Amino acid sequence: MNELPAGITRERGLHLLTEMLRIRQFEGRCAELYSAGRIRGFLHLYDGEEAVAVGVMQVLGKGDSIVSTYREHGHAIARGIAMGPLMAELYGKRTGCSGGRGGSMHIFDAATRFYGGNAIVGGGLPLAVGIGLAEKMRGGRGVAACFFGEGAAAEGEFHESLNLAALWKLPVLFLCENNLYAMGTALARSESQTDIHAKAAAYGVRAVAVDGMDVFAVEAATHGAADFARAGKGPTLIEFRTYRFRAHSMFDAQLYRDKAEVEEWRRHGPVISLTTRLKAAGLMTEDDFQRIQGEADAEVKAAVDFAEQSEWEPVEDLTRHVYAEVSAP
Amino acid sequence: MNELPAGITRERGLHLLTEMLRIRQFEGRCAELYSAGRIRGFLHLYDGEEAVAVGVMQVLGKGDSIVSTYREHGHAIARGIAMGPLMAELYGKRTGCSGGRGGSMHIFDAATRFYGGNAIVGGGLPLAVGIGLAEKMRGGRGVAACFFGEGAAAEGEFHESLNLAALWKLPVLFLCENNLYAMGTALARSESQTDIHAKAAAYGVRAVAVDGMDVFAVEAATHGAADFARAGKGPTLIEFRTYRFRAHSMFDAQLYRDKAEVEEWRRHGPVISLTTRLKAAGLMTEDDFQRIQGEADAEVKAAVDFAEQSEWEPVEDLTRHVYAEVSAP
Amino acid sequence: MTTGTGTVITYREAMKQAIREALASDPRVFVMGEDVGKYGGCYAVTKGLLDEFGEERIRDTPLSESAFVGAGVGAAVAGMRPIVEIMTVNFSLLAADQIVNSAATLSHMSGGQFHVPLVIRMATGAGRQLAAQHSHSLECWYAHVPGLRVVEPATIDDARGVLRPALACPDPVLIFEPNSLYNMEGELTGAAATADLSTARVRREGKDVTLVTYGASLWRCMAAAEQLAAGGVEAEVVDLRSLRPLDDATILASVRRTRRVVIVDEGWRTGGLAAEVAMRVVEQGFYDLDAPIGRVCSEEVPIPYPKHLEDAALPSVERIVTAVRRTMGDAE
Amino acid sequence: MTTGTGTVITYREAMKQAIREALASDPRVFVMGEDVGKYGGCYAVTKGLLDEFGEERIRDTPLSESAFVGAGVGAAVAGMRPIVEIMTVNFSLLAADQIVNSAATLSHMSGGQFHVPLVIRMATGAGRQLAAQHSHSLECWYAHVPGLRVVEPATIDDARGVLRPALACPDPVLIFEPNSLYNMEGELTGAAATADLSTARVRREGKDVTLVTYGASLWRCMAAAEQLAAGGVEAEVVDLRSLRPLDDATILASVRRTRRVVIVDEGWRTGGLAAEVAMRVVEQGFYDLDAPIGRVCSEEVPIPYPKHLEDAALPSVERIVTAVRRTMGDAE
Ligand SMILES: Cc1ncc(C[n+]2csc(CCOP(=O)(O)OP(=O)(O)O)c2C)c(N)n1
Ligand SMILES: Cc1ncc(C[n+]2csc(CCOP(=O)(O)OP(=O)(O)O)c2C)c(N)n1
Ligand SMILES: [Mg+2]
Ligand SMILES: [Mg+2]
Repeated sequence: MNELPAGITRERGLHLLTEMLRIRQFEGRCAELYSAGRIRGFLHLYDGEEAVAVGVMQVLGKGDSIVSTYREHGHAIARGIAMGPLMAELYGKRTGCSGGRGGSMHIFDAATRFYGGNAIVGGGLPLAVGIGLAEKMRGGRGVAACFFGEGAAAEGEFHESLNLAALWKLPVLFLCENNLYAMGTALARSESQTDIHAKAAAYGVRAVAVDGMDVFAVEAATHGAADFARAGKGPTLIEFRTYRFRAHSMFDAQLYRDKAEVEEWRRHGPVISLTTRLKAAGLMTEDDFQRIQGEADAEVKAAVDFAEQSEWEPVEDLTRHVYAEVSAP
Repeated sequence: MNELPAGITRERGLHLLTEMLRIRQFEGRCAELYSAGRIRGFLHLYDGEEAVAVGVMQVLGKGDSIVSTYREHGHAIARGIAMGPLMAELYGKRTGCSGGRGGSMHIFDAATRFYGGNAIVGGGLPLAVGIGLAEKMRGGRGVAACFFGEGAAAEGEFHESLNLAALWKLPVLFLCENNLYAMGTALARSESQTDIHAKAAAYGVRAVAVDGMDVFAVEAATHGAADFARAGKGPTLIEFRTYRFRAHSMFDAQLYRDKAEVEEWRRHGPVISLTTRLKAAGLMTEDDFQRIQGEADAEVKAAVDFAEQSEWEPVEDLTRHVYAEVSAP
Repeated sequence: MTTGTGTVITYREAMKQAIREALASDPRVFVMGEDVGKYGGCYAVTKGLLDEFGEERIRDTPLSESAFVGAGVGAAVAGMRPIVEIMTVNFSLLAADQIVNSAATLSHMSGGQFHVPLVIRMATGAGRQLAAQHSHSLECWYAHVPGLRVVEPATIDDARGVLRPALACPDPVLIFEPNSLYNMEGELTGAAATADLSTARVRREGKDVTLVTYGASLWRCMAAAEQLAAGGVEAEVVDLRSLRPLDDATILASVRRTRRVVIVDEGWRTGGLAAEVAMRVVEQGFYDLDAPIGRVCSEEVPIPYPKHLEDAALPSVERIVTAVRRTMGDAE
Repeated sequence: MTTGTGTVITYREAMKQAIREALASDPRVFVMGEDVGKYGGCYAVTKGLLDEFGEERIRDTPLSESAFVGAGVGAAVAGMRPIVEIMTVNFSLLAADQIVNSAATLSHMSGGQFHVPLVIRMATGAGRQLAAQHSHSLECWYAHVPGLRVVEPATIDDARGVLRPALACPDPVLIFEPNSLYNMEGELTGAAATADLSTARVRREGKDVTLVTYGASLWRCMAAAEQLAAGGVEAEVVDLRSLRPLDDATILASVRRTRRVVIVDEGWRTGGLAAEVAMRVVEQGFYDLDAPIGRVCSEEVPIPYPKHLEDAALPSVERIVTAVRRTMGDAE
């Protein structure tokens, strides 16, 4: 177990735990709602990886942009998308943050520069490069943070995107959530070089590997990458070593890994680890924990109520938003 | 100027020079025939890179396979495709080695396992992986040799193919002809990491960089790679450092490079270099050179005559070969 | 184990039996794709095959559609018989270059010296609320391309039968499997043995109107035909099965009998397969038609997530019935 | 410098003027693609622009179609106005995923929060003996996809005019440029100012038959119309210009006048755009037709290299004339 970094206050510690618990409780409820048939389609849970989303988002400001994947509830919540519209999106209601059109895999939010929710593995990387390019051409200080799994690193777009971002020194953070599996394919079955961050050398890209279960380590690494990018020095590839505790999606029987392996990882999970450390440091009591969890549950409950009570989009609107309803922005 | 390697005989030296001159003379004539309108479409010449094709082919045997690009006349000639059918293909005659259907960019020859001529940059790499896979699954000793330019190394298929070949330890030789330009784009304008062979580390692939102007160095490196592959140890990436003396294609005004740069490279060209070394070592006289060149010219002339005299395919055959005319091979 | 005629099995199981049979009977056959092994296939079609045939023949690939499809092309050209699985047609876009520029052209560009006896299987279609990036029906893209053969089994027998001729064929064959049919159960009738790569089948006879369709829409058409029959309209239902080549003869023979035709196609309307089928009817049977040709396709929208909108976007029994009634001249 | 009305320029120059104007008038516009800078563009459209606008705005990319097209999507969503050049439609297959799964869906998936004001230019078509991998006309693929707009300028005015509305449009616009037209010369008439993204144009009036076409085939149709006129048949020629959306009104208005239609399309026949245009005529004008609809398309073969075979594969003036004569009821 890592020590708490020096200088962590109670307030800071509780804030980080709160953010992680909000994600954890939200998704726990999602799994139930899926079984109950309120949420449909594909649902990919983030359980176990919360420290990554929360640690990264501490660093990103209003002017920064996020490109995510189909496993993006954690990113969305940590970024500040309200749970109500998020849950409504998972229901497919018109009050959803994507107007209900996208569902779980396609969370979008213009206000927080959350550019989706992409269900094509690797598909978001070029997008992030383009957002970084726009930022750089306009002389802004924003960075484009792009989440993807270690499975995506095998796709050609990973290669092409890192090269382009490095060549043009774009402010892009390539944030690889290495949870060791791409659906049922273990890393060593899909990569001849399993050290993902080592691949950055092929592009002269700055790279680090970080314990993705340690929210402080995540935050520190992201800080370094963001500073580097904002200084005009180009992209960083961060490999977050993490693990997904649940199935890939709701259809996965998990034939490809042992229960014992999952249990072992759970013991080092981000929530447990932070809780234990905060308590050990005397910064948090069990009461605090219960209160935070209770508040998160209440927030989730309100979100579910909001989603339940929201209206469906009328069928007459079916072909809306295929083309823009505004003139050129 | 490199020394001749120890043990090179006159016979061996003249053979290698002959092979290079056959390519050189063939293509010189192609350029003329293009201006005369006998060859049409795109024509990409190999002038300056002959040592690569010739050196590599010394190592490959009957059971090995070749996958090439649109700049493949050199590979085809060095592999042993007869000049007559090759020239007829460039004319588009039915006697061409691809039946006239393909032209300069699509040379195919089943007899020598020459799997094309591919005009999609990077498109041949997955093909070679598949050929290597077939070889391995059948327990054969053949290797799949895949030529491509340094420009192709930026494509996603390079990344995906090297990973797959390494993961499955396939007998594939990834032969990168780094001639410093992809059309008009200089290497440093397209790659953040300009050391192509260094990219192999991202896949744990064995890699070497070699002077592509030195036919002996080419041969030695290929030997090493082929032995490695035949021993079941997997692929090698060889970066051949070379240069194209002529324009990218017949439409290129070469605005992107200095004449002086070209002249400088020409002084170290593969033909001059070998000629000088053979003469210096007393293995060849100017008479020998003239004779070899004369014989190559005669072979080219015969090929042109063959092409000129060959028939066009009748228009009624237009839709042939879209689907196989045989049952399952 | 192969199941005999008369057994009731799922579409998934039918497909799996066919793959298993191919693996058992030809050492050149192997399966390659994402999660086909350890995971058992994203739609569980290949479940159990890794244990049965081992890692050499059931190959899990990295996420790299272009490379493993291209590797399939290479292995096929070099004499193997790969069955490549692309999880869904949506991801085939990442391999479109290899399919169109390599698989479809190698035979022609080489003047017939080389062939590409490759089978590519992929799931297709919407209906499971998977939203805009997971619900495409892009069969028409590939059916447009000379050099490819495209089939879409819609019945248990065809799912069981089509792999054999596909593997025997020296050309690249794309097999589209409607993901909404995997759980469908049905009886093996023995017709599997006659599955081929180029003919359509009349699935229901009728004298008043022809419904031409394929894939999951076959069952919508069958249901619509039942409804119509209750109202006195007898619809003939033609299942294309082969999308390239199209079996003009079977289509035209039916249209000549019924003189009216409605085409039902889950692809988007504009530039989809329905238009091609219609044009062939116009070219070859214009004077046999008593009414304009109708088509029922997906609405021109990336498929939305919510069920009511997804349903509204896809061809439904109701829309088919309405289109037939219009063609029959009923007031709406 | 912008050239005024009445000047004779090439199609290439018209396109370049439009790009230059866009760069000069909007700082958000930039050009990105392979060899657009130092080399001057594979078809020399962007020649000189690097010197004029510098490296920031004329960006040479590595060979990586998926990444730079996707980067174009990202930059557009983030507020820039990228003009991405894919050398030719053949290579667009490597970027098909980004075009179809990202560019075309982002607006819809985000419920209209985001837009993709991206312009993608690419050369298209055959006729230069570039063989099977460099001669595709795959406009129909993209014209099938909701969320995209597709245009193909065939005249000097349209080449000069279409970029402005394309850049002003909040949706992704694909501009197809027939590579066989780059050297075509013609006069700027001022009609460039009225180019838009959705209307067709009647390029020649005639009362006997309508030829519907687009791109390089326009000029084949114009030549065919001249030949037909000599034989007393007056063909009306409709240039689609916009392939998505299709301008049904203009097509149907012409067909209602002439009552006969032949569609000429350089794409392969099966499942091409011609079928879609035909189907719309059937749906909206069936009772106005006096004869079956004809179509003249490319033969179903990857384009072969030799000139006589390439010519035979493409729609020719002769084949158009023959098709019209057949439609007019002449014995062949
Ligand atoms: C291009 C593409 N291929 C396949 C899929 C199906 N698929 C969805 S998620 C996934 C695994 C991705 O693994 P990874 O990148 O490690 O992310 P994780 O799910 O572990 O977060 C696969 C194969 C897809 N969505 N897109
Ligand atoms: C996918 C693709 N993109 C672009 C092109 C156009 N093109 C043909 S050759 C070439 C340059 C390739 O450079 P390199 O790989 O270095 O090979 P070289 O020509 O130098 O031998 C380009 C851009 C193509 N044929 N295919
Ligand atoms: Mg993963
Ligand atoms: Mg090069």
